[in-house]
Amino acid sequence: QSTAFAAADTRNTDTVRLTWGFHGLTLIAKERGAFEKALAEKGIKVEWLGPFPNHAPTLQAVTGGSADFGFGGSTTPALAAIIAGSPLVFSQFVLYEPRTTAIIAKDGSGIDKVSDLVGKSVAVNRSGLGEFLLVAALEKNGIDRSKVKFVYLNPPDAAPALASGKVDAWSMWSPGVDIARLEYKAHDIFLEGRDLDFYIDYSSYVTSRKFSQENSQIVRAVAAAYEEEAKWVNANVVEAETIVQKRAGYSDVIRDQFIERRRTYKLIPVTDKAFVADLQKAADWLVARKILPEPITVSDHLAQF
Amino acid sequence: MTAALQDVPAQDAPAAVRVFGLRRAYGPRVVIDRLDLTIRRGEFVALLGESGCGKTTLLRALAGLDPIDGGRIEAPKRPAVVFQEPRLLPWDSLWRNVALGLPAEGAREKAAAALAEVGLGGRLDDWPRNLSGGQAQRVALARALVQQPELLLLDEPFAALDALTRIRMHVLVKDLVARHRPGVLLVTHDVEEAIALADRILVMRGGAIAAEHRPSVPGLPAATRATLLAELGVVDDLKSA
Amino acid sequence: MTAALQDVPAQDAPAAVRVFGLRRAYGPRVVIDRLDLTIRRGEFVALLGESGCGKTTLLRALAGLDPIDGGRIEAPKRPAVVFQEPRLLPWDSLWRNVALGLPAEGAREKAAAALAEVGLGGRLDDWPRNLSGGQAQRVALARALVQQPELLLLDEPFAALDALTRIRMHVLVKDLVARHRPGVLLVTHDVEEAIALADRILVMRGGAIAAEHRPSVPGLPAATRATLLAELGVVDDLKSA
Amino acid sequence: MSQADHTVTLALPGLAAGGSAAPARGPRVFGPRALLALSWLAPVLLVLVWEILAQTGYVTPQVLPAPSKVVRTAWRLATIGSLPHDLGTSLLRAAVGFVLGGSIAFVLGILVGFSRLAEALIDRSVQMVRAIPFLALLPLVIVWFGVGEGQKIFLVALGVAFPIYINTTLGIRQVDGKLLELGRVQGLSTWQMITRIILPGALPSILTGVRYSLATAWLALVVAETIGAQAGIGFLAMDAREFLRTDVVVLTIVIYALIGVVADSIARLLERRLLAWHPNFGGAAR
Amino acid sequence: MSQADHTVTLALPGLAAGGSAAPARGPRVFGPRALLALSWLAPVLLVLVWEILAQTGYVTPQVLPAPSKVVRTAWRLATIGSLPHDLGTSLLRAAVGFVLGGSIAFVLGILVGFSRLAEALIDRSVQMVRAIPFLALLPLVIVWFGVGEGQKIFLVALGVAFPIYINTTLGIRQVDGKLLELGRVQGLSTWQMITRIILPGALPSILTGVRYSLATAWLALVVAETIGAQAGIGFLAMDAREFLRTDVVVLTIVIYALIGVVADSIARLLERRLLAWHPNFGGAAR
Ligand SMILES: Nc1ncnc2c1ncn2[C@@H]1O[C@H](COP(=O)(O)OP(=O)(O)OP(=O)(O)O)[C@@H](O)[C@H]1O
Ligand SMILES: Nc1ncnc2c1ncn2[C@@H]1O[C@H](COP(=O)(O)OP(=O)(O)OP(=O)(O)O)[C@@H](O)[C@H]1O
Ligand SMILES: [Mg+2]
Ligand SMILES: [Mg+2]
Repeated sequence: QSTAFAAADTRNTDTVRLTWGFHGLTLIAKERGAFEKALAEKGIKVEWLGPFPNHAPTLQAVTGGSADFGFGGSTTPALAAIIAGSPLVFSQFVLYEPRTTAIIAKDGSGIDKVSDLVGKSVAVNRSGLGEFLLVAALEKNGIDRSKVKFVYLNPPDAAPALASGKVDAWSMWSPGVDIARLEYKAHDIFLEGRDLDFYIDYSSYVTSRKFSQENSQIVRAVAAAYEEEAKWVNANVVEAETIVQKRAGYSDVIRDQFIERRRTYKLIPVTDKAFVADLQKAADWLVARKILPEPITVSDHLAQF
Repeated sequence: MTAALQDVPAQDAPAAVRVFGLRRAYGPRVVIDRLDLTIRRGEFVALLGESGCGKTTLLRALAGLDPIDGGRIEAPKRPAVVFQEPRLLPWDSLWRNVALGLPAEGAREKAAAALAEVGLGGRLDDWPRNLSGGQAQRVALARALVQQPELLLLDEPFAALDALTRIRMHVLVKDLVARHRPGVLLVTHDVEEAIALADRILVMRGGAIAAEHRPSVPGLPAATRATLLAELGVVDDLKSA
Repeated sequence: MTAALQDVPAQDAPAAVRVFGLRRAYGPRVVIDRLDLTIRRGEFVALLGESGCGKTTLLRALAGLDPIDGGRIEAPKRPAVVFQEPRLLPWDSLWRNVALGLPAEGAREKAAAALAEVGLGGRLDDWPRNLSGGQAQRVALARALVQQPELLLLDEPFAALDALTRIRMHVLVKDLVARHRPGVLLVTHDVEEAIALADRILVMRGGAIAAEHRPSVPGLPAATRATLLAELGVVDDLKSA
Repeated sequence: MSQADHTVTLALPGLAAGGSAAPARGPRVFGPRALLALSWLAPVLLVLVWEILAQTGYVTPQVLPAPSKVVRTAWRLATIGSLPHDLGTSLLRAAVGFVLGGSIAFVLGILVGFSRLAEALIDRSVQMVRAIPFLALLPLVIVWFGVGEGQKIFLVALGVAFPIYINTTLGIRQVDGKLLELGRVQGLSTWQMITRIILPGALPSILTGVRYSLATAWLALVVAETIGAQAGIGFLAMDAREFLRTDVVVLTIVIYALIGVVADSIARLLERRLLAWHPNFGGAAR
Repeated sequence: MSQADHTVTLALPGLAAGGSAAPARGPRVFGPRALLALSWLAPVLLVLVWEILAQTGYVTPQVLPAPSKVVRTAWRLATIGSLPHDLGTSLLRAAVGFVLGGSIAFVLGILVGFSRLAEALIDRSVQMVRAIPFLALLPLVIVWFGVGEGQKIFLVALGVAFPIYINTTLGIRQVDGKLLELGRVQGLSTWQMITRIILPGALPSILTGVRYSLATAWLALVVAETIGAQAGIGFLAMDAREFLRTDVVVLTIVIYALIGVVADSIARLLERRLLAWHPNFGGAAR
C-alpha cells in the first residue's frame, strides 16, 4: 500500500468534500456507493460536490477551501495553478489506458495525415490536452506551428464548428472525440495512444497542502478507496461504462466502443519516484514550449503522508 | 372701436367647416348628439357652455383628433388649434415651439415675430419650463397664429391672461381674421369677451347648439349679455353676490 | 348679497402669513423685490397683476416650495394650495385625488362630500383623464378645500369655469372662509371676481405690491372697478373694443 | 366650397379610440384578435422553415435537428427523463433569486432615485459591479458561497438586480416634479410620498425593469448551473453540450424561448393590471 | 400670532433650486464637489479594506490577491505583455458591435413603439430570442458566422440590442399623448413626428438603455472571446481562469469594473448634454 511510510496520522474533521464530474472514477464512485461505504467504515463521511464541467473550477474550489479534493483531472492546469501560487499538492495520480485523445478530420476532407494540416485550421481547447497534442504532433512531423491555424474553442463549440466545416480538424479528448468521430463521420489523423510515444499529461487528484498535513489519515483513506474503485472498474468494464453512459446520456454505440477498448485505470501513489520523474519530464516539455510560464519541481508538491 | 376691421362675412363665403348631425359618446356617456354647425371663412364664432358640456369634445372632433360616433364633418385637413392647456414641447426653445410644423426656411424669423406680438420677443431661446401660466398660453397662441390656417380652433386661449394682455391678444386674433379670413371657433367662459369678439355666439347645452346670437347685428350688446347670462343659468342677483 | 357670512377680520386677528422684504430671482431675472404682505386669519385677499408679473412666484414662496433670495416669510407649515394647473394624480381615482393627504379614516366620505359640492358627486371612481378642463380644476379646488387649512393659496382656481359654475365655487370658498377662517390669497385676472370676493385687493407690479383697495369698505364697487382697470393699464375705451 | 382643400371625415370607428388612448398609432386596421394571431406569425413561420430545411437535409441534424426531432426529445425527457424535475429546480432557483435580488435592487433604486447622497454613495459601486461578467465572477463566488444553492441564487439575484435597479432610478427621475410638489403641499409623509406618488409614477419604468429581469434570471442560471448543479435547465444544457447532444441543446434553447414568452406575458399582465390608468400601457387593445 | 403653528422659512439657499429642478431630493447639504468625492468613497474604501485584509494575510492571495499585486500584474502585462493589444482588440469589437446592434435595435424599437402592427410582428420574436442565453446560442452562431470576427461582433450586437430595444419602446410609450396630438395638429410628417416629438420624449429611457447596453457589450465579449479568439480581454480572462492565475483573473475583473465606470460616465455625459431641458436629468448638479 501507498501508506507504507506514514509521516503522521492526523485528522481534524469527519467529513471529506470531494468534487466530481461526468467522467472517470469520481462519477462511478459516486454512483456505485461502495466508495462511501468504505470510507464510512473508517468514520469518514463523504460529501460530493459537483458536477464540475472541467478541472479548473475544482482547483478553485480546493484553493478557496470549499472542497478538499480535485476531481481527477489533467495535471497541466494543476501545475499551472501551483506555479501561480495555489497551495495545492498532488495526492494521487491516475494513468488510464488506452489513451484516446486524438486529432480528427471529417471523412472526405482530404486530410489524412498530420502533414495535410498545413494551411488548415484546427480547433483545440486553449491550454488543454487538445492543444498540447497538436503541438506534439506537429513537432513529431517537423512542421512549424505557424503553418497551422490554431482555433481556440471549447469542446461543445468545436463540435458544430467541425460539423459545419468552419474548422478543418479538431484535437480533443474522450468522450467528445469519440462521439464526434461517429456522428460527423470523421477519422483519426493522430491518436495519442498510438502515435505519441511519451506522455504530456496525466490525471491527478489534488488536495490543499494544509488539508494533507492536518488530515493525512483522510488523504490516505481516500487514496485507498479510489484504488479499490479502480480495481472494481477494471474488473467490471461493462458495468462501469454503463454507469457512465447512464449519467452522460450518449448512445449505446459509443458505450460499446468504450467497452471494446477495455479502458482501465491505474492509480499511482505520489511516492512512485519513477512516475514523478516522468511527470517532471512532461512538465519540462510544457515549460520549454511556454505553455507553463515557469519551471516547476514536481517533487516539491506532493502530499506528505 | 375696431369694427372697421371686421366685415360680417357674406352669406355665400365658402364654409370653413361643416358639421351635420354629429354624435360623440365616451362609452355610455353621450356628450354630443345631433349637432349641426357651419362656420364660413372669415366668420368669428364664440362657443359658450357650462363646464363639462362638451365644448372641447366638439373642438377635438372638428380637428379630426377623435373618432366620431355618428354624423359627418367636413373640415380642412389642417386647422390650427390652441388646446385648453399650452402643450409646449419641454425640450424645445420657445421659438422652436412656435415654429413647430413651419417649413424650415424663415421659420425662426416668423416665430420671432409671432413671439414679439404676444409680448415674449425677448425670450426666443428660453425653455418652456421657465414661463408663467399666461406666458405659456400666449406661446401656444402664437404657435397657432403663425400657421395662417383656414380654420382656427381656440379652446379658452385667454383664460390665464390679465385684462390688458387679454385685450392685446384679442386685437391680434381679430387682425389675423381680417387678413387671412379663417373661420374661427372660440371657446370661452367670458360672456363679455364673446360679445366683444364674435359675429355669432353659440350656447351649447345637452350635446347640441341650444341658442344662437348675433351681437353685432340687432339690439344692444348689453341686452345680449343679459340674455346670454340667463341662458347660462346665471341670475343677475347671484352674479353680484 | 351674502355679505352677512363675511365678517371683516378684526385688525387684531392672528396673522395667517407674514412676509417682510421678500426677494426672489430666477438667475438674473428678479421677479419679487422688497415685497411686504400680511394676511390675517379670516381675511380674503385678491391678487391682481399682469401675466408674468410674479403672482405664482409669490404663492410658491408662501407655500414654501421655492427658496427665497432675501427677506423673511412666516407661514404655516401646511397651507392648502390650488396650483395654476389642476395637478391631479393620473393613477388615482377622483376621490383618492381629493383625499390625498387626509387621514385614511373617513377619507372617502369627506372626498365624496367635497366632490359633490363641486358638482362631480357622481364621478368618485372616475379617472382624471376623463375630465374636462373645468372639471379637473374643480377637483383640485375640492382637494384644497377638504384640507381646512390656516392659509389658502389659490392660483387662478376659477379660470376654466363658466359664469354659473364659477359663482357656485365662489359660494363654496366664501363658506369655507366663514366657517374655518383661513387667510386666503386668491390670484385672479377677473376684476369683477376680485371685487365680489375680496376684503382687500392687491395689485402687483414691479415685483412688489403697487396698490391696495378695500372694495367693501369705502365707495362703490364700480369706482373700485374703474380704478383697478386703470391700474392694470386698461383704458375703458379699449376694453369695449 | 372648395372640396379640394377638404377631407371628409366619415363616421368610421377607424381612428384610435379616445384621443390620447393610442395617439401615435395609425388607423387600427387590425383588431386585437388579428394582432394576437399576427404576433405568432413569425415564430410559427420560423419553425416551419426550419422543419422544411431539416427534412430536405439542407441543414444537418448534428448542427440543427428538426423541430419534430426536438419535440420527440422533449417528450422523451418529459416522460422518462428528468425534464419536469429540471424545470422545477430551475424555476425555484429563479424565483428565489428574483425575489431576493429584485427587492434589494428596488430598495437601492428608490434610495438612489430619491436622494443625491445615496446616489453618490451607491451608484458608482453598482455601475462597477454591473460591468463584471458572471463568468469572471464565478471563481470568487465559488470561494464565497461554495458550490451549493447559495451560489446559484446569488448569481440569479445579481443578474436580476441590475435591470430593476437601473429602471427604478430611471422611473423615479421621470416622475413629474409638479406632482411631487403637490405631495409636499398636501403634507404627505415620506412613506406616503413614495407609495402615492413616486411608485405609481415610476411604475412603467419599473415594470420594464421587471420584464427585463424576468429573462435575466434565467440567463444567470445558465452560468450558475454550470457548476455544482445536478438538475436544472442550465445543467441540462451544459450536460448536453459536453456530450454533443444537439437535440437536447436545441430543446433547451426552445425552452428558454418559451420561458421568454411566458415571462413577457407575465410582464404584460402586470402592466395591464397596474397601469390601467396609463393611456399607452393599460389600454384594452393590448 | 401663534408661533407654535408656524415655521420660519429663512432666506437660506438650503432648498433645492427651482421648484421642479430637484423636487424629491431633500435639502442639498452637500455641494456637487462633495458628492463627487463621496461617490468615490465606497470603491476606494473597498480597495483599502481589501489591501489590508490581503496584507495581514486574512485572505489568501490565491483567493483574492492584494490590489498592489494586481497593479503590479497590470503593469507587467501592460509593459511586457499583451494587455494594451488585448484591450484595443476588445474595444474595437465592442464599438463595432455596439453601433451595429444599437442601430438595429433602435429602429426596431421605434417601429414597435410606434405601430401596433409592427409590435405584433416583431415583439414576440424579440422577446423569445432575448431569453436565449449566449452560451446556448454559441453553436448556431459558429455555424452561421464561423469563428472569426463576425461571430464576436454578432454576439456583441445581440447583447447590445435588447436593452436598447426594450427601453426605446418603453420611452416611446411614455411620450405624452397630448404632445403627439399636437404634432398631428401642426401637420408634422412622420419623420418630423419622430425627430421632433417622439425621440426627445423617449430620450431619457433610450439613454438608460444605452447606459445599460454599454456594459452589456463587454459582457457579451466575455462569451464571444471564448471562441476562436487570440486576443481580447475575454480571452485573457479565460486563459487566466484555466490556469488559476488569480491575479490576472482579478485584474480582468478590475478592468471590467473600470470599463463600467467609463461607460457610465459616457452615459451621464450624454444625459447631461441631451437632456439639458429635463429638470431631473439635465440639472447642473449631476
Ligand atoms: N423657473 C423659472 N425660471 C426662470 N424664470 C421663471 C421661472 N418661473 C417663472 N419665471 C419668470 O418669472 C416671471 C414671473 O412668473 P410667474 O409664474 O410668477 O408669473 P405670474 O404672475 O404667475 O403670471 P401668470 O399670470 O401668467 O401666471 C415670469 O416672467 C416668468 O417668465
Ligand atoms: N376621455 C374621456 N372619457 C370619458 N369622458 C370624458 C372624456 N373626456 C371628456 N369626458 C367627459 O365628457 C364631457 C365633456 O367634456 P369636454 O372636455 O368636452 O367639456 P368642456 O365643455 O370642454 O368643459 P370645460 O369647459 O370644463 O373644459 C365631460 O363630462 C367630461 O367629463
Ligand atoms: Mg374644455
Ligand atoms: Mg401664474
